[in-house]
Amino acid sequence: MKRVLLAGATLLAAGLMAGSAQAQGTIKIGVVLPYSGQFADAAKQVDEGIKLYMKKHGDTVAGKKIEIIRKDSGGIAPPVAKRLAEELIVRDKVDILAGWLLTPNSIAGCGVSAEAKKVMVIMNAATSIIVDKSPYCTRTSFTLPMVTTTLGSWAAKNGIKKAYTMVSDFAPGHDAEQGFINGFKAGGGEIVGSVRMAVANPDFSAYVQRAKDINPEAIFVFIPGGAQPAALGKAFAERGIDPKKVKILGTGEVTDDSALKNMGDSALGIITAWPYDHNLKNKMNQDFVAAYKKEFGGDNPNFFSAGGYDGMTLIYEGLKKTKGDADADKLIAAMKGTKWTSPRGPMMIDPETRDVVETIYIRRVEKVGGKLVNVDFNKVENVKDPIHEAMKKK
Amino acid sequence: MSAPAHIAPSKDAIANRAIALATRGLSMSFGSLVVARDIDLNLPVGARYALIGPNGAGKTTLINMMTGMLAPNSGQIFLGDEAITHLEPQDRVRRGLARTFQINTLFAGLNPLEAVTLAVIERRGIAGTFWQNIAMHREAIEEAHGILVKLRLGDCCYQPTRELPYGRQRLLEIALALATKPKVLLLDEPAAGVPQDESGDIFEVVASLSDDLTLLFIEHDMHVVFRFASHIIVLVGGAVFAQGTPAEIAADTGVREVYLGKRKHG
Amino acid sequence: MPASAAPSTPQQYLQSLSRWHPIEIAFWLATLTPFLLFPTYLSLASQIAVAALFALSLDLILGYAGIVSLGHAAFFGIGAYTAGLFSKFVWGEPLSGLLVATAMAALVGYASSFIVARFRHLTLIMITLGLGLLLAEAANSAGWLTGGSDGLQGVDIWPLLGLFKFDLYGTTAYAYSLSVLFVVFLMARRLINSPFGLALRGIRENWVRMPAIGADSRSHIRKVYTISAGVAGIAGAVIAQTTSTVSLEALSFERSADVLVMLVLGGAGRLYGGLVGAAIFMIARDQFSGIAPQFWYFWIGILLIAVVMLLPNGILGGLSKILARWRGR
Amino acid sequence: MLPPVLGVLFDGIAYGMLLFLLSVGLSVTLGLMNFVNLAHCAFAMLGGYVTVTLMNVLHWPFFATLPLAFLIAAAASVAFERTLYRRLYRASDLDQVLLTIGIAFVSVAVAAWFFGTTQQPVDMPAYMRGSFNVLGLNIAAYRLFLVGVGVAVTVALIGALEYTRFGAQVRAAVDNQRMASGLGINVDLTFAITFALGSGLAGLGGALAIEIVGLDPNFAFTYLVYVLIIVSVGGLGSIAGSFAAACLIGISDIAGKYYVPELGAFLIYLVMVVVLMWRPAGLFGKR
Repeated sequence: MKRVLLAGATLLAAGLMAGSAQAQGTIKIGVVLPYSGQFADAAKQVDEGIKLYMKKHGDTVAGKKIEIIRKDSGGIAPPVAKRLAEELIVRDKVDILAGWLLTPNSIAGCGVSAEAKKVMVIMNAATSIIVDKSPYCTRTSFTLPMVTTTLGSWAAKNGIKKAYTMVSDFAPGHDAEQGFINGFKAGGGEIVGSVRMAVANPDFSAYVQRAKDINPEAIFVFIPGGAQPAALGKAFAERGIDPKKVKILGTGEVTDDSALKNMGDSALGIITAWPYDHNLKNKMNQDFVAAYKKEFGGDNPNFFSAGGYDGMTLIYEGLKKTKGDADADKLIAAMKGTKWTSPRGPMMIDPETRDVVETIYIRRVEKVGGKLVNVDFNKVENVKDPIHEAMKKK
Repeated sequence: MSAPAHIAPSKDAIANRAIALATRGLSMSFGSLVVARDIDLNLPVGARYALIGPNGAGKTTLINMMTGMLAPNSGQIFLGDEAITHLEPQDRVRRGLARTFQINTLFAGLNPLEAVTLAVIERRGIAGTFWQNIAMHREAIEEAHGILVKLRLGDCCYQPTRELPYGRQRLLEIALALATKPKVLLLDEPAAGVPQDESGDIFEVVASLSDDLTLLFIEHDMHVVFRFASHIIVLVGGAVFAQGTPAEIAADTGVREVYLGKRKHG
Repeated sequence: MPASAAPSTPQQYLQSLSRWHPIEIAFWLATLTPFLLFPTYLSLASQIAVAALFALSLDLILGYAGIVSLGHAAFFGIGAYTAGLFSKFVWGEPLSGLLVATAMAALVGYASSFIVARFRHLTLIMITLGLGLLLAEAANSAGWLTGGSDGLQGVDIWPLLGLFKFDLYGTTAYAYSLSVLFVVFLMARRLINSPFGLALRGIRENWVRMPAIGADSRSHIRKVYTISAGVAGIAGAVIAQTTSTVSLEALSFERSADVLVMLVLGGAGRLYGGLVGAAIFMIARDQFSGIAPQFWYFWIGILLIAVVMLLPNGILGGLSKILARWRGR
Repeated sequence: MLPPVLGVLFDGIAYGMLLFLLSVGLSVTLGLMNFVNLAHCAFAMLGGYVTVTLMNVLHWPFFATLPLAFLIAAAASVAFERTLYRRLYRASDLDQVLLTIGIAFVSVAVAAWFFGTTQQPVDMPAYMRGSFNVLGLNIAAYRLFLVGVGVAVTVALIGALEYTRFGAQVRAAVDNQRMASGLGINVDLTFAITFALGSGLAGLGGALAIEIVGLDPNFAFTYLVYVLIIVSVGGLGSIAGSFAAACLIGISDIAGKYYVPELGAFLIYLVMVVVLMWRPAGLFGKR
């Protein structure tokens, strides 16, 4: 046992030395993501967004060298995420915390950000309340209610009167459901039924059959990305629910590239709201997509990559304003109100809430050049998080 | 075969002694195989009974029923005056009915001192004590050690059970049962598998047990049976075929024909 | 070992079995070294201590009574949620929260022990697994209480003893978890060397013989299961208090499986098995994932395979066998 | 018109068959050989990747890949059996758990290394994607196919293990190795073949499962719990038991989600716990 401890000790000591050898002109960014486990793929894409930005814009900003230190939180594990954040600060002496894919981990990270006074940039986690947990926390992804409330009011405005909702039975699902219902009802729509589906759920046939029995005009769905969207899409096709007749509304995970590949033509006609797609027709995005594909072996970037890319944009822009000073109070002040143009369009950090303000696109799955793509046909600009907006009014 | 046994129990021998263990109409079958047929037995206090019979006669099954490891289909079991038919095995042990096993059923990773101490503390009702070191319970430990010394296991009582010679393990079987302070002890072939020259040692130990202890043992070696038993019960096909003193059994032609004549067991 | 001790009476012999070995003292002294040598690793050390505590609780039932559970996270989670909710709704004083959490986990452990004591082998494993998963699903459904999958919000832990804040460096956290671990370890050690501990070893060594010596194994199992659940609850409460976070992950199957792996890795049925296993597993994981965040699974897998092949019965089991052989030569 | 409950039954059985095909191999290795193989789903994952690779790289049709998914998983398992597993046949369950969890960990990392962490696409033939209408019931083509394969595998396995010489040899070798080798049975070979059979079936199950549940490196762990549920509820070593358990679990899961979605997540575990408390050895278990 002793020997093992000693061996461990030498290893650890080596790590310590590396940590303390810090150059003066360096700004360290600690990235916490679930690089292994169930969410590994998403983490990889956020990480690629970060890498691509640094490749394009270099690793120095405002005279400081940017160094990234990556930590694996391995799935939903707030104690681990919190410990990693603490270690990044006390051992690696990072100046900024970034990454953050999962809500519970992000909330744990916020505790560290607030206590250590370090800016924390959320590049994906989409629960509204996270940014309230630390005065130094900001976000470059989106919030679920931004997307689903927008979709709900769009649906009500565009002739859909009655809708059925299907969401995964966990907190993000509940947020998505509530957001959609709020937007839809505010526009005069009526909810004819709702179901919350088990989170660990390989087979959707029973839920889809239930929806089909009600035969609604439209079905709103929210499920986590990964294996489930394809399974759900197939279940729709199998049950003979044709998106061209019954409108299927969802968030972007449902028609993510890998999901579309698995669903095949059965996905045609699904309508989703989302802040980003590789198919967006602006010059900046086309360059971004081309560079991404070149760099990472042919796959298209998605909203994870965009979150990572824009997170780095925000950090660079903030540091430019503070002239390389990463002091949390100065940096977060500089980030507030920052506007920039991203592959997904114009972006801003709301000076009041530190949350992101952006365009939400309404897209439909269509076949373009033999491939299934999300074609945007409508958009709502300057969308703010509706939960924070409601809180402001109170 | 519900006919009365060939020889009635010699009533005068047991009439004036209390009954330690009795069964009434004990019957059991596995499907169509009848393993116990209407067994009535009376074991007087302090008796030394041998239970004999050909393989498959239901001897071990009878012990299993008496100790509660098998449930009879019908019939009753009495320990002294108390009906114990529906008690859990451990509750029968606590009332004074102990057994040993034909195939060693020991605590391989414990040493004899630990194993016998375990049985002693269970009997004393202190086995649930988790806040005191076991060494605090000196009386229990010395009692266990005393049993081991008595059974000639004193010199190997710190050696893990799995490393003990086979004959010693058979003695440990008995030591574990004795540690429960039984009134009635059922020994299932105590010398099974022990070379013949050593099996005498085991029965010497058995014979030296207190006179108050009622014994029932299964044994195939007729020399041993006739030497140590005060009474013999012959079980055939799950039923009591005969019972009586060794002399009576030896003289019985029925037993000779059915059992002794046909099978000589070594 | 027994022969070399040459005790004069059986009582002294049994006493000698529970004597402190110099290696044990060295082990506990070594647990203090992070304070001096690795001050930036205290958060990790604290979480190792919690994992060790959890593994110790599993060892009580698995290693000493032979009850394999794949749902032990249920009690870890109950401890964590109770401690978190206590801090949210009553007050944030950690020691009282720890006691309440322990009692709650032990209470649920006692209730479920009536089911657990009836089964053995695969059936038992699957029933513990099933009960654990049911509880995890229930916690997800009861979002009004638990915060669902976002985790419990509003956990607020006061400074320890009113003096020591749970800080970024993890100094207080490690001091707290290590003290709790040590106290619980002392109690577990006493339990193992008690009459009850002997009865548990009896159950592990021979389930069939126990009733024949008058032992009611089921009541022993109910008791140890309750104790083990309480200890798991302590572990859960400590992680909740030291990190101020509680989430569904505390109840997850992964946590149950991880603790089993840690215990078996270290060596089940040995007091230090869970401690050593937890330390090696967590340090290895931390180091491997530092090298390759995406592929540390590979190296952990290789580590497990190598240990099974080279050191059967866990690291401690294998080492003691090798040591015995080496001494015998 | 048939009542919708029949549709629920059909979907339940089809889902059950998916679980059955994933788990029947474990029933063989755990039930017959008493080997706790928690890497079972790693072999299923291997089968899945074989199918995906053959389809996407070499453009094989889906059905042609299935035999290879079986064979390659079986072959790989023999390599493991010869080098690692066989040394632990007599070790404790816990050591077997540690070894096989280790192998599963390694398999996850290796799969992520070679295939990346993304979901693997499969392009099913169009006629497998749709469904047809039987008297008002919606019967999905692929599900019907799954039921067919499930029944065929059950019949073939029961036939092979209970009515052939090989089956008798397996049982003899498991009951008493020494006696079996005394009778001239090659115990080593029998074990290797049994193991290959179990893992091959896992590979086949993995390949068939992709269309419904998808495939990523985490597959080796994601379905482990389901597989253990089927095997324990069915009873160790009983093929018919696994089949019955899979139907029971599948139907109760689908029916639960359809009729009482609030209980959707609980039902599978609830059914397992209740069945095991009622019959601790499982539906068809002997011990």
